[in-house]
This record gives sequence, C-alpha cells and structure tokens, in this order.
Amino acid sequence: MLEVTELACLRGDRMLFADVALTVRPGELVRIAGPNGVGKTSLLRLLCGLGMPEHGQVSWKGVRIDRAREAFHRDTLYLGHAAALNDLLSPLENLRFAAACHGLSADVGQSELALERIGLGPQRDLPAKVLSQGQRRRVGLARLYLSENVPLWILDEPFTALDVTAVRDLAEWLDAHCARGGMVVMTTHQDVPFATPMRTVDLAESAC
Amino acid sequence: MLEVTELACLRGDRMLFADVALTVRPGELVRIAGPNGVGKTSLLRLLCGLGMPEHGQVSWKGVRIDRAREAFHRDTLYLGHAAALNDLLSPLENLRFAAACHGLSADVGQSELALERIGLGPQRDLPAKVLSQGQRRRVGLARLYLSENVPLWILDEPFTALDVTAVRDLAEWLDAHCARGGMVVMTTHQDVPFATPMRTVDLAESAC
Amino acid sequence: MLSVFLEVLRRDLLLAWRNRADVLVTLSFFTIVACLFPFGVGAEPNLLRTIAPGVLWVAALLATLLSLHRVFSQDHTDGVLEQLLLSPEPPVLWVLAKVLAHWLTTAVPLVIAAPALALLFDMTQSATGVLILSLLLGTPILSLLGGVGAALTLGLRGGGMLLALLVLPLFVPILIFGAGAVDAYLSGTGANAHLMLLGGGSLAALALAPWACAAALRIAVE
Amino acid sequence: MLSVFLEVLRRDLLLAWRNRADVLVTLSFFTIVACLFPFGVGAEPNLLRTIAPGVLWVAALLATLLSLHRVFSQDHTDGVLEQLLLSPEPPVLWVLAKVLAHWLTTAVPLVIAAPALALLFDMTQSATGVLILSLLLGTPILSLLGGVGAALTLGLRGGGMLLALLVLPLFVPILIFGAGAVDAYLSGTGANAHLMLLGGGSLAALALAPWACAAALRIAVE
Amino acid sequence: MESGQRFSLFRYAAPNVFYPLAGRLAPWFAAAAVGFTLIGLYLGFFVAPTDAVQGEVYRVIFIHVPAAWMSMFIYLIMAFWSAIGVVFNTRLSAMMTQALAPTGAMFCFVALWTGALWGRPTWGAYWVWDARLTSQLLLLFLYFGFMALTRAIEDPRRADKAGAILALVGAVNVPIIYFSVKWWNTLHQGASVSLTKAPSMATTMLMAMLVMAFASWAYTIAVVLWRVRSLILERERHTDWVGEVLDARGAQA
Amino acid sequence: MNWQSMSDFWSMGGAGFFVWGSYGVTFALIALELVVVLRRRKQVVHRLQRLRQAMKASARRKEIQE
Ligand code: HEM
Ligand SMILES: Nc1ncnc2c1ncn2[C@@H]1O[C@H](COP(=O)(O)OP(=O)(O)OP(=O)(O)O)[C@@H](O)[C@H]1O
Ligand SMILES: Nc1ncnc2c1ncn2[C@@H]1O[C@H](COP(=O)(O)OP(=O)(O)OP(=O)(O)O)[C@@H](O)[C@H]1O
Ligand SMILES: [Mg+2]
Ligand SMILES: [Mg+2]
Repeated sequence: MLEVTELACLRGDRMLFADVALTVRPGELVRIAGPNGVGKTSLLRLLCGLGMPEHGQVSWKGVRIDRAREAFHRDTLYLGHAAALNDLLSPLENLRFAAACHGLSADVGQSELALERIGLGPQRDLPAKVLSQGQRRRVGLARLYLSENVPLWILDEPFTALDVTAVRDLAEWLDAHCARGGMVVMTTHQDVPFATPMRTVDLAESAC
Repeated sequence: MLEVTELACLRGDRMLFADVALTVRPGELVRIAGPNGVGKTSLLRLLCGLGMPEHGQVSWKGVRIDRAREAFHRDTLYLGHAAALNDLLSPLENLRFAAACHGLSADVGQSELALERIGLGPQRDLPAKVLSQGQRRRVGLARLYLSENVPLWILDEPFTALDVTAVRDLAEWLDAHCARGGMVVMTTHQDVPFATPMRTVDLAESAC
Repeated sequence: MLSVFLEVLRRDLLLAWRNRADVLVTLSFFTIVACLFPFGVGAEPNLLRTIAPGVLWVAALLATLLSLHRVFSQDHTDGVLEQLLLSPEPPVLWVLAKVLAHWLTTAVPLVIAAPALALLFDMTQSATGVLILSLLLGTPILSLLGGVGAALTLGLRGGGMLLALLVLPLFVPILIFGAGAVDAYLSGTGANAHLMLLGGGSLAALALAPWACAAALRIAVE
Repeated sequence: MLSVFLEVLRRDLLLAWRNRADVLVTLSFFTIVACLFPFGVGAEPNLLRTIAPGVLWVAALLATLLSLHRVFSQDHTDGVLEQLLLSPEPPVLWVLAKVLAHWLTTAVPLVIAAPALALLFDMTQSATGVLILSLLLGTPILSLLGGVGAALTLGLRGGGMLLALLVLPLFVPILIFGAGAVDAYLSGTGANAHLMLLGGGSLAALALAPWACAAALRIAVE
Repeated sequence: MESGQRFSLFRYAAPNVFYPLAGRLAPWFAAAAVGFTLIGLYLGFFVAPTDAVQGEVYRVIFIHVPAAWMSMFIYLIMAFWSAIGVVFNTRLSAMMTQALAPTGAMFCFVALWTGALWGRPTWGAYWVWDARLTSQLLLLFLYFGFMALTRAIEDPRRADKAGAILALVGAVNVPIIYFSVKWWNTLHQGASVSLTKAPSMATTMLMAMLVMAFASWAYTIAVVLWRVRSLILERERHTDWVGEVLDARGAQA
Repeated sequence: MNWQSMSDFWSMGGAGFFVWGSYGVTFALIALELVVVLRRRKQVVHRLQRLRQAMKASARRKEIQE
C-alpha cells in the first residue's frame, strides 16, 4: 500500500502543488491528471524516491520510503519520459540489463518473449538508436512483461508514441496487473479505455 | 503543390517503403498513418529534404526540391520529434531565433503573442530546461503561430505530450491554416477531430 | 542574407554569456595545462624558458580542442541544427557565424591570458609580443579546421576523442609555425616569415573550411 | 549483491567492445599529445629525454580526463542512471563496476602503449619500467577521483571543461609523484617512496571515492 | 549519370561494370605480386652484394623504401578519388578511397617499423625526430583518423561522404605538413640526422628495390580490388544486378 | 652467392634481428590483411544472400496475400 500525506513540491521559485494526499491499495489503477506543467511528472518522481519532497512524505507498507529504500525499490517499477535505452545495445540487451539491475530473473527466453509480446520481435537485435520513436518506447515497456511480481508500477505517459494496437494491448496488460492485485499509478493525456475502474486524481485541484 | 513520385526509403538493411506517390494541394490536410516503425518519420524527413531518397523524388511547385533548395525551404516548416530547443534559452528567445533563421519577421510583440496563444505566457522567460514535457513541445509549436504565410507545414506527431485543451486549440489552428489555403502533412497516433476533411495515407500499404 | 549570420552570431554569444563559466573553464584549462609542466619536468628556469613558447602553444591547442565539440553538438542533439539546415539561407553563412563565435569565446580569452603565463615562464616582453601575434594569427585556423572536424564527428559516440584524432595531425603545422615564430624571433632570424605563413593559412582556411563544414553538417543530420 | 556489480561491469565492457574504436582513439590521443611536444619545444634529444616522463604523464592524464565524461554521461542522458539508482542494491557496487570498467578500457591500454612512446623519447629500458609501474599505481586514482568529478558535473553544460577544472588540481599531486618517480630513479634516489605513495593513494581513493560518487549521482538526477 | 553514356571511362566507374572487371583483374595482379616478390627477394638476398658501410643490415631497404613510397602514393590516390567523387558525384570513388586506406596505413606502419629497426644499428636509436620520419608518423595518424571516422559512421552512404571530405581536407594539408616539418627540423637542428646514402647505389641493389616496388604496386592493386568488391556489394545490395550476382553465387555453392 | 651456410644466412652478419624483424612483421601484416579481406568478403556475401532470401520470402508472402 502506497500512502502519500501532505506532499508539497517546489521547483525553482514555484510551489507546484501542496497538500497532496493519496492512498493506493492493491488492485487500484490511479491516474494523475492535470494540464501540462501542473506537476504530474514531478509528483511521480517524488513517489518513487527520485526527488526530495518539500513537505510531507511517502510511505510504502507503512514505512517511509527514505527509511527503507531497498525494500521499496524492490517493489517498484518506474518508467519515466526518458526511455532508459542505450543506443548501442539491442532491445534484448537493454531489456536484460534493466531486469538484472532490478534483481529480476530474466533469462534470454523470458526476455525474448517479453519483446515478442510488446511487438518488437523482428527488431530484437538492431541497435536501439535506429529504432523509431514508438519502438524505443516499447523497449522500456517490455519490462512490464517481466515485472508481474513487482507490485507497484509508476508510469509517466506510457502511451506516448504508441500506435493504436499497442495502446490497446498495453491497457489490457495494466488491467491484468490490477486484476492480480498490483497497483498502477500513471499519467496520460490520452483517453484510454480500461476495464479496471480508474481513479483519477486531478492535480490541478492541489496546484498552488 | 507538393508532389511525390515513386519514393523509396532504405534504412540500414531494410527497405522501409517503396513506390509511395502523393500529391498535396493547397487547402489539404494529409495524415500519414501506419503502425510504429513503418517509416512515417523517415518519409517526412525525405519530404522536407533532410534525407536522400533511395529512389524517386519530391517536387515543390513542379521543381525537384534538391534543385531549388532555398525556395522550397522558404515555403516549408518542419517540426520533428526533437523539440529544437536550447535548454539555456527561454521560450521567447528560442522562438525568436527559430523565426529569424527561417527569415520570418518576428518582433518581440508577435513572438509574445504566439507564446500567449500556445499557452506559454507565464513560462516565457524561464530557461527551457525546467519546462515540462508538454511545455517543451509547445515552444516548438508556437512557431506555427508565426508561420501563417508559410504554405507547407510538415508536422511529426505534433500532439504528443499535449493536454486536451492544447490538442483542441492546435487542431483548430491547423484547420484555419488549411482554410486559408495552406497545406499540412502530419502524423499522429491519436484521434483528433478536425473540421477539414482529412486525407489519410496508410503507409503500411506501401511497406516492403 | 546577413541577418542569419548576425542572428546566429548574436545567439551563440548570448549562450556563451549565459554559460560564461564555460569560457572561464577553457581559460582555466589553458592555465592549468601550462602550469602542469613545471610540475612534470621540474622547475629549472633555463629549461622552462626554452620550452615556454612550445608549452604555451600546446596548451592553447589542447584548450581549443577541448572546446571544439561545443560548436555544433548541443544544436545537434536538441534539433536546432536541423532547423538551421532547413533555413532558406546558404549554410556557409551561419557556419561562419558559429565558428566566429567559437573563436571569439575561446581564442580571444586565451590570447588575453597568455602574457600572464609568459611571465610565469620568464619570457621577455618582446618575445611575449611575438607569441601573442602568433596566437592571434594562428588560432583562427584552429577554429576553422576544428569546426570541420567537429562537424564530421557530430553524433558519433566517442566523438570528442575522434575529433582529436582527426584534427591534431592537421594542427601540427600551426603549432610548428606558432612556436617557431617565437624561437625564430629569439634566435634573431625574425618572425616575419612565420607570422605571414600563419596569416596566409588563416585566410585560406577562411575561404575553404566553411564549405567543408557545411557539407559535413548536411551529412551529419542525414 | 555481486550480481549487479558483475552485470554492470559486463555491460560496460560490452559497450566498450562495441565501441572499440573509442578505446583506440583514446590511445591515439595519448600518442598524439605526447608527439605534439617535440613540435612545440624542438627535437633536441637531450631536452626531449629530460622532459619525457613529465610529458608522458601529462599526456596520460589528459587522455584519462577526456575519457572521463564517458563514465556516466551516456547513462544520464538516456535515463539508465535513474534506473540504476532505483535498483534495490547499494549504489557503491555499480559505481565501482563502472569505474573499474573505465580503468580497464582507458588506463590499461595507455600502460601498454607507454613503452613505445618512451622509445620515441629515447628513454632507457629501466626508466621505462619505473614509468609503467608509476602509471599502473597512479591511474586508478585518476579513474576514481575522475569518476567523482564526472558525477558532480553530470548534466551541466560545459560539463567537460568544468570537470577538467575540478579534477585537474586533484590530479596534480599524482602527476608530481608519477613523473617524480622516474626522475628519482634516474637521479639514483630510488623510486620506492614515490611508488608507495601512489599505491597508498590508490587504496585510499578506492575506499572513499565510490561513496562520494554515489552521493553525487543521486544529486545529479534530482 | 547522363554523361556516363558519353565517356567510355565513366562507364567503368559504374559499379555494376567495375565489379566483374575487378574480379577478373585481381588474380592477375596477385600473381604478379607473388612473382615480383620472389624475384625481388632473390635479387635482394642472393645477388645484391653486402654494403661496404652498413654491412648486411641495409637489406631492410628492399621493403623499407617501397613501403614508404607506397604509403605516400596511396594517400595521393585517395585524395584523387575523393576529388573525383566530389566533382563528378560517382559512387565508386568513395568506395575506392575507403578500400585504399587500410593498405596505405599498413604500408605506412611497415615503413615506420622497418625504419625503426634499421635505425637502431645505424644511428643507435630506434627513433629520431627527423623531418622525414616525423611526417611519416603524422601520415600514419591521418590514415588512422580516416579509418576511425569511416568506421564510426554506420550508414555506409554517410561514411562515404564524410570520408571524402576528410580525405580532401587531409590532402590539402599533407604538403603543408611535409614542408612545415622539414622547416621545423632544420630550424632547430643545425646538423640533422640524414640517411647515409651510398654515392651510387650498386645497380643490383637498385634493381632489387625497384622490383620490390613493383611487387608492392601489384599487391596494392590486387588487395584493393578485392576489398572494393565487398564494398560494392554492400553499397549496391538493393540493386538488381547485385541480386543476380548473389543468385549466381548461391547456385554455384 | 653471399652466404656460406644456412646459419650464416639467418644471422645476417649479426643483424638478423633487425633484418628478419623487418621482413617477418611485414609479411605477417600482409598475410593478416589478406585474411581480413577475404574473410570480410565471405561474410558480406553470406549476409547479403541471407538478406535476399528473407526479402524474396516476404515478397512471395505479399503476392499470396494479394
Ligand atoms: C622510423 C624510421 C624511418 C622512417 C619513418 C623512414 C621513412 C622513409 C621515407 C618516407 C622514405 C621515402 C622518402 C622519399 O622517397 O622521398 C624513406 C626512404 C629511405 N630511407 Fe627511410 N625512414 C626511416 C629510417 C631509415 C633508416 C634508419 C635508414 C638508413 C639508415 C633509412 C634509409 C632510407 C633510404 C636509403 C631511403 C631511400 C631514399 C630515397 O629513395 O631517396 N630510413 N624512408
Ligand atoms: N526552476 C523553476 N522555476 C519555475 N518553474 C519551474 C522551475 N522548474 C520547473 N518549473 C515548472 O514546474 C513544472 C514542472 O512540471 P512537470 O514536468 O512535473 O509537469 P507535468 O505535469 O508532468 O507536465 P506535462 O503534462 O507537460 O508532462 C512546469 O510547469 C515548470 O514550468
Ligand atoms: N539500420 C537499420 N536496420 C534495420 N532497420 C532499420 C534501420 N534503421 C532504421 N530501421 C527501421 O526503420 C524504421 C524507422 O521508422 P520511422 O522512425 O520512420 O518510423 P515511424 O513510422 O515514424 O514510427 P513511430 O510511429 O514509432 O514514430 C524502424 O522500423 C526501424 O526499425
Ligand atoms: Mg510530464
Ligand atoms: Mg516517428
């Protein structure tokens, strides 16, 4: 269970938001909404411990995340704006490295399967730099197919640059994650049809 | 009028597409469609002269674009995946520089107005590196509000990262451009409601 | 026509000003490399005086080299370069503006700092004068040829080092004439021939390098 | 625990292999910088022999310096660094792996190439041996301290130069002891004291630098 | 390519014509290289007499000098092809430039290596900063730079164009480098070390050297033709004629 | 004939190391270059043949679809 209390975020001179409270329980799909620049990305980065909140705190299973960093990171998967791809490595190599860093067991077979499922089978061995925008995005997303056992997924605009079928497949996979008791916190500006009832948190209401 | 005949594109070992023919007439809005990696970005880059086609040619007003580079570039505006922003300059400075390079007259007042219209008024003087994803995108798009007299707009996924209101405003502006006799060639994976009847070219049909 | 030149020059100078730490760092690098030598080779005054022009020229050359990647790389990654290539004006114009901005923000500070360092190595005043003249006439070639190298290696991984490999052999003559000018002056032969060669080289590079550079940039974005 | 270390080391070595041109270019840079000096200071064999250890150390130092930005910058821009920081293992582990990979792919080739260059400067065989020992013991400090500098300047514009400015003062003592070792050996004093200091420095840096580096990286992504 | 029809020379510059031609010529040059080498080595080791001043060591000359010549010629030829490529926009020229570079670098290294081994017994040092030696070293760096650049760019078409620009810029600089180094050295050193040239080389020595030079030429041409054939296939892989070539080879195998 | 015996030939008047070092390295490099060139050619042909087969197969599939 992820709990956020009284969270405030300061960027430069500007207090982006204050007093954000949020609880995410197993099986829930939470969408952080709000216009461009309201602070969605900043919030997600606070949630996964990449930034220090100006005020308030984030706790995971009742423990503040800065007190139990390792346990929290074992339970979290974060995909940000940047694709986290090395341009010289192939999608397969990138994926296996990402998984290994995260302590996920991922042999070649599993990784290939994940790439297959995200639709990158033919591009498996190309250097990442020649991939198209949508294909780059997919390499990052392939990690989701290796992280069934990671409970908390934090996704920043996962649907960007994806084509229509990929959006549908990904939405289904997020639904499946929630169905098996996982949690998803994400942002998106697109209207994506989920089967899971989606809870929307409008950040504009907490904006300063 | 933009005319494309028998265009073929080779990337690495792969022939992406061949035999693409396309004519864009004043007032037309053309959408290049197709799944991720089919070659939309590559096609747009060929259209605006940033790449060399493997076969076939592109002509503008009846002249091959590599024979009349300057005249063609005066009539074209291209916005690619990259935002073309310098991180240290403010949106205003970035916009004015981009306009000046293009030979567009853009005094401070006009540029400020363009930023206002794209919704970046308050961020006008921040360094671009602190902007949010959607705000970065908008700085690039602000050029559209200075380019009413540039007939041909080539836009690669202009709606990426924009919030709902921004998408609507931009669609209206593209409609207005077509209404005044301009041409728009663009790609997008989102469903955007245009007033102009949109012609869709499915690149998947020409894929090799 | 001219407006693109001026606009690009203005922007690059503005960026250099925003980033003035960068200019200072080039200068500091120059100073530090020059000062490393006494540590490396020992502080014997005669030895130091003998190697002074050579060391200062090598230091200037390395400092320029390190700053070369700045000329185009930022614009390349953030997509500004593409937009410049799509500008209706001939590319030579803005290439020249960018190289000029680079020269103004790297070489000129070095030239200004050189007398102080010459003092450290106990060079005479008139020898210092010749050194400065040689730097003024020689550094434009460094910027121009270096610009070609920077354009050729744009976007390649390990670009900085590759750039060094490409341009350093080309810089050797400049180093020889530059450091040679001071030595010739000290030996009484007179530095005129050296300085004229450097000046001629600058003019030749000015006439040819921008074209090569523009061609290389076009290839880089393809 | 160890698996992250090994995985990161493996990946960085694989990347270096993919990019082996990069390693060769570092080497060429080292060679070329060393060869520039004769052009600057003249080809007098005795003079060259005197300044040889200093020149080779300065060249090694500059080559290391130029390759330092490689350690983290790519991972920073493409977002891999964030993912590494989100890994459940302690960051010191993979920081160490990255620095080790850097040392293996830059310093080791330099050490292997040094004898050939020593030949160009006409150094004796035993002096060359001392030079190589000093390089082997000193370069780990360069990689470790340089790693801290690279982490601190990550993502700052003009980072390369700033990095140089930050770490060069720290590198000066290493240069002094490194080049000093050869001089001491040649003067008959024996190089033991110098070499032991370098070795001790390496151990100390090994114990402390990774922590500083990890902390700096955490700040860099914030 | 309209002018391609008019000049018969340009016809051979078309990759599809040049490819089979190169394939037919290369073995002959290879055979010539072997033959010349055997004759040259025989002349050099068994006919040419011992040198009065240097003794047997001088026999290094039979590879040193041809290698030094080749390394310089090859760079000139590369520049020539690049110029052709820039002026006439022929595809073959960039491929020729790239095919030449590794062989040029090889000969350059051989000249340095043999020179160094020769220098040790004659001058007492493997290396001196003589003008000729130094410019040879710089030439090696130019070759390395060219090869590193073309290899660092993956897209062959881009690599070709970038290589052409670099080869031309380098070629403009080669004479400048050569003369500046010469001037530099004579300025600093009153009596520069110079090669002890026998006043009149024994004619058998000269003969052996010339035969070895021919061998180097033949070898270079053969290797470059072989290399350029691979390059042509890679660059033109999407044309019909390469498809036919591949099918024919597939049928053979 | 310059040489009395094989060992005389190999010693090269005391300069064997220098002479044979030169010739040995030169011919080794030449051999290496030949190996690299020929292997490269084999690789290229092999790769292109595989590619062509793949392209033919995909073209056939497309025809069948139409
Ligand atoms: C690393 C050392 C050396 C290098 C890089 C080198 C380089 C060269 C080059 C570039 C040439 C061709 C010059 C021309 O045709 O104008 C050459 C020719 C020659 N070298 Fe060397 N050399 C080296 C050492 C030596 C040594 C030690 C000797 C003999 C003591 C020697 C004897 C010769 C001779 C006799 C020629 C032919 C001269 C001529 O044809 O005019 N070289 N060398
Ligand atoms: N130093 C600063 N000074 C002022 N404002 C800043 C500073 N740094 C960041 N900001 C502002 O903080 C906000 C950052 O928002 P963030 O990236 O979290 O937005 P977002 O909700 O993810 O938007 P998007 O939908 O566009 O991705 C932006 O509005 C930006 O202008
Ligand atoms: N060297 C190469 N070898 C093989 N395939 C390549 C190479 N370079 C590029 N490609 C392929 O070319 C395609 C590039 O497509 P492009 O970027 O034009 O796609 P796109 O239609 O814009 O896709 P997206 O919707 O994801 O932006 C990708 O499928 C990529 O895998
Ligand atoms: Mg965001
Ligand atoms: Mg695209």
